[in-house]
Amino acid sequence: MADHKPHTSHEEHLREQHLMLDPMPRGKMNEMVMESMHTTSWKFWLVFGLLSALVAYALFYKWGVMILEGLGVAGVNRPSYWGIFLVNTVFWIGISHAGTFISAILRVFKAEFRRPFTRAAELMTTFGLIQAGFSIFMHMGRVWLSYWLMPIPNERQLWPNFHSPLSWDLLAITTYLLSSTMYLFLPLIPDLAMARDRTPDGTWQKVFYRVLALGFRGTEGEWTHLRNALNIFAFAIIPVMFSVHTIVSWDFAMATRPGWNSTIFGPYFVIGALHSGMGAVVMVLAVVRGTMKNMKYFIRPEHFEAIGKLMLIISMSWAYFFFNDYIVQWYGGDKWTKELLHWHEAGPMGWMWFGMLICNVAIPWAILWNKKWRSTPWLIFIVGLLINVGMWFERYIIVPISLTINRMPFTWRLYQPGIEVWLGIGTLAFFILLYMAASRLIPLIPVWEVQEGQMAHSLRKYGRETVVTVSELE
Amino acid sequence: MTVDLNKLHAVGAIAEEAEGKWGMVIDMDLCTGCQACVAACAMENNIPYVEEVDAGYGRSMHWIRTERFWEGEYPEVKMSAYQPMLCQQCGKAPCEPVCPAFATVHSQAEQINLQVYNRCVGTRYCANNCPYQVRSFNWRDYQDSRVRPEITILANQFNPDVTVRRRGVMEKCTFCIQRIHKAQDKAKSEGREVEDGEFTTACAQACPANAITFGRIDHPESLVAQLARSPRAAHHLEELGTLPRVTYLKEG
Amino acid sequence: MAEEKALLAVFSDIDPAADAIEQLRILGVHDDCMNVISGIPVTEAMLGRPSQWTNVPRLALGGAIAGFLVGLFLAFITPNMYTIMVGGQPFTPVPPAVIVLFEMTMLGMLISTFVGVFLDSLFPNYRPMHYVPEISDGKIAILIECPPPDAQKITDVLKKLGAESVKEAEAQHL
Amino acid sequence: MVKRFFEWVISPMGRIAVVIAGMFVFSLAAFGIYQSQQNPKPQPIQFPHNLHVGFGIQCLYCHPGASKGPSAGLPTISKCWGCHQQIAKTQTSPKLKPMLDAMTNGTNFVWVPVAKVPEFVHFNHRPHIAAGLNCENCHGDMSKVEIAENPQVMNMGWCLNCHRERAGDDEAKLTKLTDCGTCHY
Repeated sequence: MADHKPHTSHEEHLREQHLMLDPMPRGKMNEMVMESMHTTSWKFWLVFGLLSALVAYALFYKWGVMILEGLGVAGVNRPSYWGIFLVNTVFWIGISHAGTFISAILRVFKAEFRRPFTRAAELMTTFGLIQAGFSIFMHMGRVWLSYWLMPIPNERQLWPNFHSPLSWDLLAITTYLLSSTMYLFLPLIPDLAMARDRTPDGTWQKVFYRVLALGFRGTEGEWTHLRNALNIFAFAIIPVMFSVHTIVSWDFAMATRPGWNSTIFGPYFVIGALHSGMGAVVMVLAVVRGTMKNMKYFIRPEHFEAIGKLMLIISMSWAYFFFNDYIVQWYGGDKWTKELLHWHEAGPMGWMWFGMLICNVAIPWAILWNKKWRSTPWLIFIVGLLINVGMWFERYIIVPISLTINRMPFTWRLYQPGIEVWLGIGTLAFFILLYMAASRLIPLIPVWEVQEGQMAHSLRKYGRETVVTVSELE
Repeated sequence: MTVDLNKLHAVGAIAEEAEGKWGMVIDMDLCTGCQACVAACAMENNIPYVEEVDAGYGRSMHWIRTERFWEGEYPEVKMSAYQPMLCQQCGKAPCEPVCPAFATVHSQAEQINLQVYNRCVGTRYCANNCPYQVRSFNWRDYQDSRVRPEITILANQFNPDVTVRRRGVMEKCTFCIQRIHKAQDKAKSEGREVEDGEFTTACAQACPANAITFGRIDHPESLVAQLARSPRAAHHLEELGTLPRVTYLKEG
Repeated sequence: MAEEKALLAVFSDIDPAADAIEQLRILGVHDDCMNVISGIPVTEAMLGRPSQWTNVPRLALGGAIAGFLVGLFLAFITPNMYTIMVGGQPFTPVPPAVIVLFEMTMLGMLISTFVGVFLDSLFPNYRPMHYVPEISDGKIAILIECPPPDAQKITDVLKKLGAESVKEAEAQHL
Repeated sequence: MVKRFFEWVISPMGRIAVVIAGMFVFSLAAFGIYQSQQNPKPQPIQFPHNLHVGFGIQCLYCHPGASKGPSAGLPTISKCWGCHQQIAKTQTSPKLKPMLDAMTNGTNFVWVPVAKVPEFVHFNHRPHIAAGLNCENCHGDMSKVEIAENPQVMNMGWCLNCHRERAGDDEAKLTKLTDCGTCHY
């Protein structure tokens, strides 16, 4: 764009394709990001209002009803003691994995395409974990006593039972929620300072940014501390992320239920989490690009293309782990497990099992192999949506459908969801609502990271070809 | 520092677990499936009356149930024996370690499984992990007369020795621990040990066919221990290694 | 401090700023009396500045150790405060303890890293500070503390080196 | 220093800190007031325990259940009447008028229990008396209180402390006394 050097058409093409090679004066870029936050149409407020009403009704009102009346208003029953609540918990924790994957793993491996959307992904982590927390608290019979699960000193010397996978889960999810929130906030500080500098005095936004920017100026010391901290976070949060979903899978794998007691569940769940998480990231990016001002500059087809490749790889890994889990259980020949596998495929919910395979494997493989298709935002949005539906089916099959079959045939009974459908919709609405609110309050694009990347990238001629080079800033 | 495993009850407890203290023998040859045990248990232990809709949806809350199975297709149906199913009071219970709040624990004094209602937060993990599916969850406030006015008249028949549970709490068979305590208290006040047959559980007491026998399984001369040594004796899902305290006598 | 005078020189790019730092050093301004303020993390090497000291990694290590100790307490001490038998398992089984130790170590480390940034950068800090908002638009500012007699000389040198503006720094509310 | 502190106080974070500190102090004060203002529960008759114990009446005379079973029991009006009908003051004292009225009308009055355990705790007086405990170990010295109050916070930690102390090094006794099933079922 604002470039004065003469360049060949090949270079121009590269610039057009790559955000990192298309630098813009930094003042202008800041302006664009601020503008994207402040440009809000009536449609936004309409959706915002509708979602608020939905959250108030489906999440808080319905949950209140459930707390007062007991879990009887939900569909959970004798063999399926865990219903959609746990499905949603696993689902939302899965969604939250994308944020860490993108911002930590890609940061560690210096994958440059991550730069414009790390924050969008990190926001998903935090907001997804909040929904997972809601889901797991809804699931509890006496939620007002949930603080007993926390290690709090007490006069009875009764502490949580660390034999229980749920206790590990609680520690892991708390760790993950806290660390991902801190990891979201740290790189946000410079951008909040930028927003503070560009907000006129006397507005409430100024106060908001001033408080949150903590007085950040950008001195050498501040940058050094921040960069060191981000490095530590990027490396340390990866094992935390893996541990979280592995431990969630152990909630199932450590149990005596047929079909659950599987050693492959840990990695299988982690890959599944990344699968749905990447799908969700792509959906969010497509929506942000389509609805927010100036976002077409930041989020380009190259990003969808890069995530599409990752999604394809993850989809293949998921299929591998699924097959691994399936064939071992099937070949093992335990009569209850065989009964369960038959129930999955040929039972009344068999359509869900096949739907899962179509959404998670067939459709991604059919579409994502093509570079042009996976660069098309609306198409990859649909793929991401279907992957999320498929992954939700997967969790539904693992939780309530597998619970139908146990070692006491007398108790077998199909699960029919009740109020938890509303509550699930409520968490989804709350997730979108939080995201919408965040998109108007904090810069969705990590401006300083994009600017840093643009500074580090250059074009260089080698022989007859101009290639992209990246310098090591750190 | 050396850790005395016996002091930590780690080694000693496991060896002891294999034996148990209280035990039950159910003779499937004698069981007629009359459900007297189910009714007696409900009366003794304040088990809520779950309405038709909930019961039909798999939420009946009985601590003991009579399972019945049949073989073959409709007119040529062969009924197999009735199988009363209750908490097996496992020595190594899968339900216990999974509770994050220590609400279901192993009583070291009585060698049975306990459900501590007031500690339960309702994660329902124990019920999921119970291979026998004998735990029942209070889905609603079935016994609160403010919620269900029709229960008010039933409130007078509550057993004062057993807690009345409220919504969101898991519960299960306790081997009538209130009766155990009562008998032990009486024996202690008289300065003696509890005698075999001095008391029994509600289900065993109510069984018209005497199919259920309860007593000290660790006293070799007690009736329940003698029956448990029968060649017909079998344990449910023994392959899981749960060390059940309830012995079934097979047909034959 | 009263006799020191603070100057704020604003540059539009890295190169003149780096030159200016070099010149200032020749003029006898010590590295400790200079500070560079920028909107993106410009490294010390680019500007020819000595590398900055940071306590964040040490604090992270300390937090990890503290977290590990908390984990030890939770996994091995608390079960013995009220011994409850579950499932015939020992009171302090090692494999689950590893999970508790791992999570608490990570939590301690990450919280102390986060707090470390606050401690090291003196956050939050809402006092008036030397700053110009243009920095977030790509300018690079050098903050110089010098004795008042030198101020004019330094200003002239910096102007010559391409500084967009050199003025006495005013502490302002951010 | 003072000026800097003042500047910090008027900054946003400082204001938040002041508000939090204020709320903290306020809640502490409210809690303290609440704790110190709890009056003994009103009884149908303001029964003076110190007076009766002073006459040499044993606890078990009015609460005989304590040595026999779970509940110590609260005396019925006829038990009061057994002694009070022989006391002339019963007819004249305005404080005893409710008893006189109840006796002449054939009604009863209901004492308000002060030392109550929650319904999910099965407390049995008998083993505690049999173990050599005296009433005042838990209920306080009644010869010093006028209207009965619960001197203890009767929570599980308090129960357990005593159980652990009394079990001492006896493993079997400790197992029995700290077993969840001893009180909760």
